[in-house]
Amino acid sequence: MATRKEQGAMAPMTMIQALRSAMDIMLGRDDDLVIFGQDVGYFGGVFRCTEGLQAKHGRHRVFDTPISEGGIVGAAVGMCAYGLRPVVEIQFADYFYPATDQIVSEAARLRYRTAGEFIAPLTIRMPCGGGIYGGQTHSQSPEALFIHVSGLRTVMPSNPYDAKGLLIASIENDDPVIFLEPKRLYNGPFDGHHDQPVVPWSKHPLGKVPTGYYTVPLESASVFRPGSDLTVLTYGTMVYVSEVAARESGVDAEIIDLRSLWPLDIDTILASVKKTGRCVILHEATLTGGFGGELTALVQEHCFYHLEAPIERIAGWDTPYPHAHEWAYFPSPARVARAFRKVMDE
Amino acid sequence: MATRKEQGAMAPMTMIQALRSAMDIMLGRDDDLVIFGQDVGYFGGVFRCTEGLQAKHGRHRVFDTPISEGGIVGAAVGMCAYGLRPVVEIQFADYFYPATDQIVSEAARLRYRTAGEFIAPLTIRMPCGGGIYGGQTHSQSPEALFIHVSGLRTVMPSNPYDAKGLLIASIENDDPVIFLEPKRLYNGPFDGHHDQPVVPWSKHPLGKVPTGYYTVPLESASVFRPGSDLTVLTYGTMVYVSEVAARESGVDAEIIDLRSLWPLDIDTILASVKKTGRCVILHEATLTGGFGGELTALVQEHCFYHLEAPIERIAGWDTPYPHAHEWAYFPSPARVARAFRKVMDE
Amino acid sequence: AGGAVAARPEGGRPLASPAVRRRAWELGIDLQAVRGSGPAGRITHADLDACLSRET
Amino acid sequence: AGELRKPPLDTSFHDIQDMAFSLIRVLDDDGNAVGPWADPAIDPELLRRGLRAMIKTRIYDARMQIAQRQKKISFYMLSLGEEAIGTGQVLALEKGDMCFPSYRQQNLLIAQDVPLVDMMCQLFSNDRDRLKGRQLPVMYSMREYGFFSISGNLATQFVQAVGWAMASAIKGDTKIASAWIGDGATAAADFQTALTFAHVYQAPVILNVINNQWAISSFQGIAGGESTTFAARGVGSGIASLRVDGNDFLAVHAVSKWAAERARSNLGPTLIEWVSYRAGPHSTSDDPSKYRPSDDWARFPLGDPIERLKRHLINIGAWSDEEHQATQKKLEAEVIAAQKEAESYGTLATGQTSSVSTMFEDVYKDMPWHLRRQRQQLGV
Amino acid sequence: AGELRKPPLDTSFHDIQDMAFSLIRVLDDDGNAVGPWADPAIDPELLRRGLRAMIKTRIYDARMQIAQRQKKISFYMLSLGEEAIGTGQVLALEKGDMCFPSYRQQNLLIAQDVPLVDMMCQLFSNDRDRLKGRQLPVMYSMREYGFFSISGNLATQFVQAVGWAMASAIKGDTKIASAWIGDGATAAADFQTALTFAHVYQAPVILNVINNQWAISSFQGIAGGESTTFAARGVGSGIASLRVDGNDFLAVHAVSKWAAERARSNLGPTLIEWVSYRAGPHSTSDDPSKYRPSDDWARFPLGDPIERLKRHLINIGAWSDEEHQATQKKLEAEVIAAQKEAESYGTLATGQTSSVSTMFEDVYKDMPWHLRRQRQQLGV
Ligand SMILES: Cc1ncc(C[n+]2csc(CCOP(=O)(O)OP(=O)(O)O)c2C)c(N)n1
Ligand SMILES: Cc1ncc(C[n+]2csc(CCOP(=O)(O)OP(=O)(O)O)c2C)c(N)n1
Ligand SMILES: [Mg+2]
Ligand SMILES: [Mg+2]
Ligand SMILES: [Mg+2]
Repeated sequence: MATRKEQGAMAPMTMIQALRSAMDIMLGRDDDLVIFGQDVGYFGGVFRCTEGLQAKHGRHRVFDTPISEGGIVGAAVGMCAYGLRPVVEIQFADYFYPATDQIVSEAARLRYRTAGEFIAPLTIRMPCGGGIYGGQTHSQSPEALFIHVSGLRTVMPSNPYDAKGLLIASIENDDPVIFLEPKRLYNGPFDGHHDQPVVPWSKHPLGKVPTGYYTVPLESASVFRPGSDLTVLTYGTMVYVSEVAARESGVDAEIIDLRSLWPLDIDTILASVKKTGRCVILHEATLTGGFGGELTALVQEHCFYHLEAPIERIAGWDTPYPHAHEWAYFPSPARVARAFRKVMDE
Repeated sequence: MATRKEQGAMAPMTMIQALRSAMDIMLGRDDDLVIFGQDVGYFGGVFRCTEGLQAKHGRHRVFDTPISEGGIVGAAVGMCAYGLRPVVEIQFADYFYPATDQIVSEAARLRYRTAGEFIAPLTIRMPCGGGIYGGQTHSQSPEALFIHVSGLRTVMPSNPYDAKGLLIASIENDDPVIFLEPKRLYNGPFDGHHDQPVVPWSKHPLGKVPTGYYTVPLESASVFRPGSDLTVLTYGTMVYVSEVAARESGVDAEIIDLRSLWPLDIDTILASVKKTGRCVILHEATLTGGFGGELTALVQEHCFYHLEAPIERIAGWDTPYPHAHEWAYFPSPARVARAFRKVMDE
Repeated sequence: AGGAVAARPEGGRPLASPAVRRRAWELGIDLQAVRGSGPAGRITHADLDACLSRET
Repeated sequence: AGELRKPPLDTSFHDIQDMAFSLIRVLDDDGNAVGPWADPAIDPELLRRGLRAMIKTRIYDARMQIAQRQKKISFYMLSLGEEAIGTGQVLALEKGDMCFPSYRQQNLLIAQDVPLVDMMCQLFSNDRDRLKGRQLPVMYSMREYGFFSISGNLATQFVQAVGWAMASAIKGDTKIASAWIGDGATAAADFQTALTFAHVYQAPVILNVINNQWAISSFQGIAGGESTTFAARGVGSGIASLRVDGNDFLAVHAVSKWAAERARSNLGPTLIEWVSYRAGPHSTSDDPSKYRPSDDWARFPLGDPIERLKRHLINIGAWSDEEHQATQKKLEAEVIAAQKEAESYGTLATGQTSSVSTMFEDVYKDMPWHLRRQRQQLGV
Repeated sequence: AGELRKPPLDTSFHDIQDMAFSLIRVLDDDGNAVGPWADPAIDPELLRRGLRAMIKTRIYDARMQIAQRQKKISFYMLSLGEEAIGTGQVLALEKGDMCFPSYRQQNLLIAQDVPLVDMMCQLFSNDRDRLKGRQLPVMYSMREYGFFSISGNLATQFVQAVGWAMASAIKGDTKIASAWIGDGATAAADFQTALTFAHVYQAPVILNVINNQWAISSFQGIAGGESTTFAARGVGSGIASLRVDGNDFLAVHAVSKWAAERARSNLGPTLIEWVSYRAGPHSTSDDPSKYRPSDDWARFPLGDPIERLKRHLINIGAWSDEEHQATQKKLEAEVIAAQKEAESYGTLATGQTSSVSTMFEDVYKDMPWHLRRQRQQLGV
């Protein structure tokens, strides 16, 4: 994907720094790249992901926008029609709703309805997920709503290395990409033990990131933890929650970090479930109608006769994200460990 | 639910007439009911569902709106806060997207975030589904997007009797209801044989509808066709497609018309699958991330050890609704029959 | 048969995980003829093992 | 006609606020061009070209409406009564500029002499439809003619046009965008969003609002045009805005040229409300007799754009009744010939569409496994 | 101050277009009330009440900000510098009217003497929080005080207010709605949608735009306020619109009264741009030193609303420095006492929240099977 030379030296980065580095590099490589969104220009984003980029690349390449998510995506689609490649930020995933029409009816459909005459190679970045006491409107994980829309790609990294590599791959990809950033992972690999000190990325192997250009291909999952007892299909923050649950439950879980949620890497999934015969699906988004349903359907369709136990879904409860009860809502290591044991006991 | 006297005499009705009758009756019974949407007032709606209601009930009860789906739902939420009970029409389900924020962040969340201090008992009617050569933007079935949103109810009738009873129940219900109307069924029970003459509702037993007040309870499915070979979970137009597929395949399918998509009648579903041991899920909406995934997950979770074959999903392909290839896109009786036989052969 | 084994309800279909079903099919065992020792009379891999050792 | 001033190109929206509440006209009741917006140097050949394009559009519309009744196409939308607007503007634009149309701007294409067969193949959803039968008839997309893909969801194109114009400015290009919307759709969110973005970034774009008095069954008042104007919406957003007789080809061309020059000189966006009348049904699915008097168009004070331009051309000696009739005949023959050819490639009724397997293409650039699998399942 | 006319209640938006580009002020630089908007008959007790409410709001804000730093609450938003606006307006409204606030209108509650303990329990997310810990701090909902639930998603409340007002009109009621939004959020779709609906249905609503110069890090120009005003947006939609010094309590009260009377007499909506300054950070998550000079507020020409009203009251002999100090002390004590009581019911840090099982309630009116099942799974 990239030569050793392009990749450059390794450096410790948080996920924020890794994302910034991806955008910085791509601004340098592609004159048609523009970056915009609320507070992303002068200020550098409320999560600081674009800090310094305007100063370095100029106000025509990196700029602030009015508070209109529909306008941000709509203008980006128009820029795509011109030939630019916009990377836009929705300040919180909870605020993408005003852009739904432009995302679903426009960005996702443009290539199809014009038989390729116009395309929409934009990347829409959105911090998602809870665990920061953000309440109902700073905590949502809306990936399922995008996955149901044909024409979109949905991606969610779980660590700085993937974040940078996947963001570069998303930017280079000619399809519209919804790039969801689990904000609870911005500064460290959070495993759900909210009462324990935060581990920074600098202490984690995946916090070492090439300073130059490289990609992590879309539609490729990673086997985050090999195991033989059961397969865990998950992504984002829940990767670390399932890792600690495996440790604490003693269940030898094979944890698959999907990374690209849709289109996804079906082969890695099926190979693992066929090996283990058991499957747990884990996401922070609300259960009903969530991506877990689709994953369950795919696994039972393709691995039916390998299954020794019902596929178990662990997810956020079917309520809005409750501010004070965040830790009862967030799928905890204990809840996940219980699910592992249940699936093993069947 | 309603006395004999309230129900009144039976009369043949199309689904359009049945829906109109429901609104007419509820305008009479509840002074706080208001009905509005694009072209619904003077003209009576592009599908004529509200024809005559403004003349009868007045311009303050039934009126036209600007072309702003967000405004329609937003104003309706405000009216709910005042104490009214709005029934609004989105001209085509494909056009709900500009109202997403008001539906998801407002209508669906209001009761929860205020602990019941404010509620949003509105009903949002939307014609949905294809089969009318409506192309990409007059054919969509977006139910999965609503089902993932906690706080919403999603309902889809398949015949005039249910349409009227469910609409009255939805209006009376204190939760926000997304009421999807399969427009291909407005005038008759279309079974997918588009090259055959259209059967009108007047020739169908479910086209006989009480002229007065009655309800069909939410969260209750109906066993549309009892059978012993396999269970079909479906709704809307696909009820008739699966019926004809059962006839043509010779498979004795038990067809469950879900009617209330979410929250749903889980008991009827599970009882049937436990009886037949096989399950086919059928919807017109695109497959990936569709409601079929959730249904699959529920069935495999609760009926795992009863299942003799993988659950089979038949759905719209994962493309936008293609105008000219409508009949290759629409799940056909032949495709469904093939799925029935496949599941029986496992 | 042991008293600990729950009987399948009269006329009920055999309960088994898909993996057990596949193995039974591969071994040519008719699940209808197997007593399940699992919860609610569910047939387990051990039941298939028992069945096999009885046959051989 | 002729009373209203022609402001300097670098006018501030502030100085022309009154013009949002008046009506720029060039053609007077006798068909003469008067006032500061009249261009004495205008080439009569341009006007003749405009007239021919309008006549051709009307013929095209009429025949396609019949084709729809004959079930050769599934759906159609006429531009009857509004032919001057797109025609006048597109003749004031340059190659490389990009229009973001709504579904009633077929004249943008016809005035550029797009081969009608190409357009019709889209309507017939046949094998030669460049859009592979994927779009409802009239939802053309023709990049090489500066015609962006039409969307069924109203108003989305308006803010996209602004984005395109921002892109042009970002790249230091001089191409401009032209956005199109109806009176009814101005109530949609993306209309106002477009105004906000156009104002904030001073995007080189012409923001066209066609006030043809009607949405579907609802009068422009329901969109907020009763006691104010649509041009006023532009003013409210700090955008220089004009209100113009849309049935006056000369006014359309002159004002479009002014706005295009402003945009091209980086003097910012212009919003133009074109006052016109939707003389036909909303679409072939509509029956206007249910909500308005049938002789409404006949009583519309701004008249018929074709008649008005014809009269003017005759006045200046650049046209005649005979030429009109001959042109009408010739264009009819041209449209009929095109239709015949297009139909030979198939119609909706004959089912000669693009291959079904194309249905799975272009969802993504490269077809992912799940679509390959679905294509296999369909067996195509 | 004092130059601008006071139009008749039944003014058309057209006749006051100029007022969208000027600034209504009542208090002059010396703290005297001048001009047609000054009400000579105003009860000084009302002004004293307003001053006390503003002081109390400022104290409340300061203490809650500290509580956030102490991690007793998770998040807080001050209204520093903007206290006059909600205070002045709510004192011009009547019982039964409904405000649809944004997150920076705590003064609407405090000016009505809502028990502070009630408000604080929401901030502390404790067991007595009426909203059961479900909402982020400051997202109050208090129906009996005419205070609609605050939403995290910007601008949604603006069109809801119009819907509420339409409902009041439909029912023949005389209650009116009051909608609140910031300069930044005017770029959101629901702002303009609200204007369109308010205009089309002539809804009895006051449409308040607080132009406090900043969204988060972006200046009002990014929202489209650079070369025009936010009041002009109302004019563009055919709504009578005024631009007012929001740090002038007397102007706020007078203009609010005028707009409320208009609405109550069914004379239609009024949009008011209140010019003010967000003196504090956007929220406790924000660091304004990153994007603006730290002495910006000190240089803001419209001054501090508390100082200005204080000076006026002293001028008219209805206040004194001593009374000010005593009031400050008394109110501080009151806030401290309330905080003490509220904290005794728990804070975020102590974890005395509502019972976890309430998490599954109120998603629907009656709990469906799937939520009952999830509650069981959680074991609560
Ligand atoms: C978002 C959305 N809502 C509703 C519709 C249905 N619809 C199609 S055209 C139309 C009327 C548009 O009127 P106007 O904007 O005045 O355009 P005109 O047809 O007069 O050219 C409506 C309501 C739609 N296409 N998209
Ligand atoms: C739809 C949406 N987009 C973005 C945000 C994030 N956000 C919260 S407040 C804010 C700035 C609002 O500024 P303004 O409207 O001027 O109000 P102020 O804070 O000045 O009172 C932003 C961008 C949001 N809450 N909702
Ligand atoms: Mg891309
Ligand atoms: Mg119109
Ligand atoms: Mg602000």
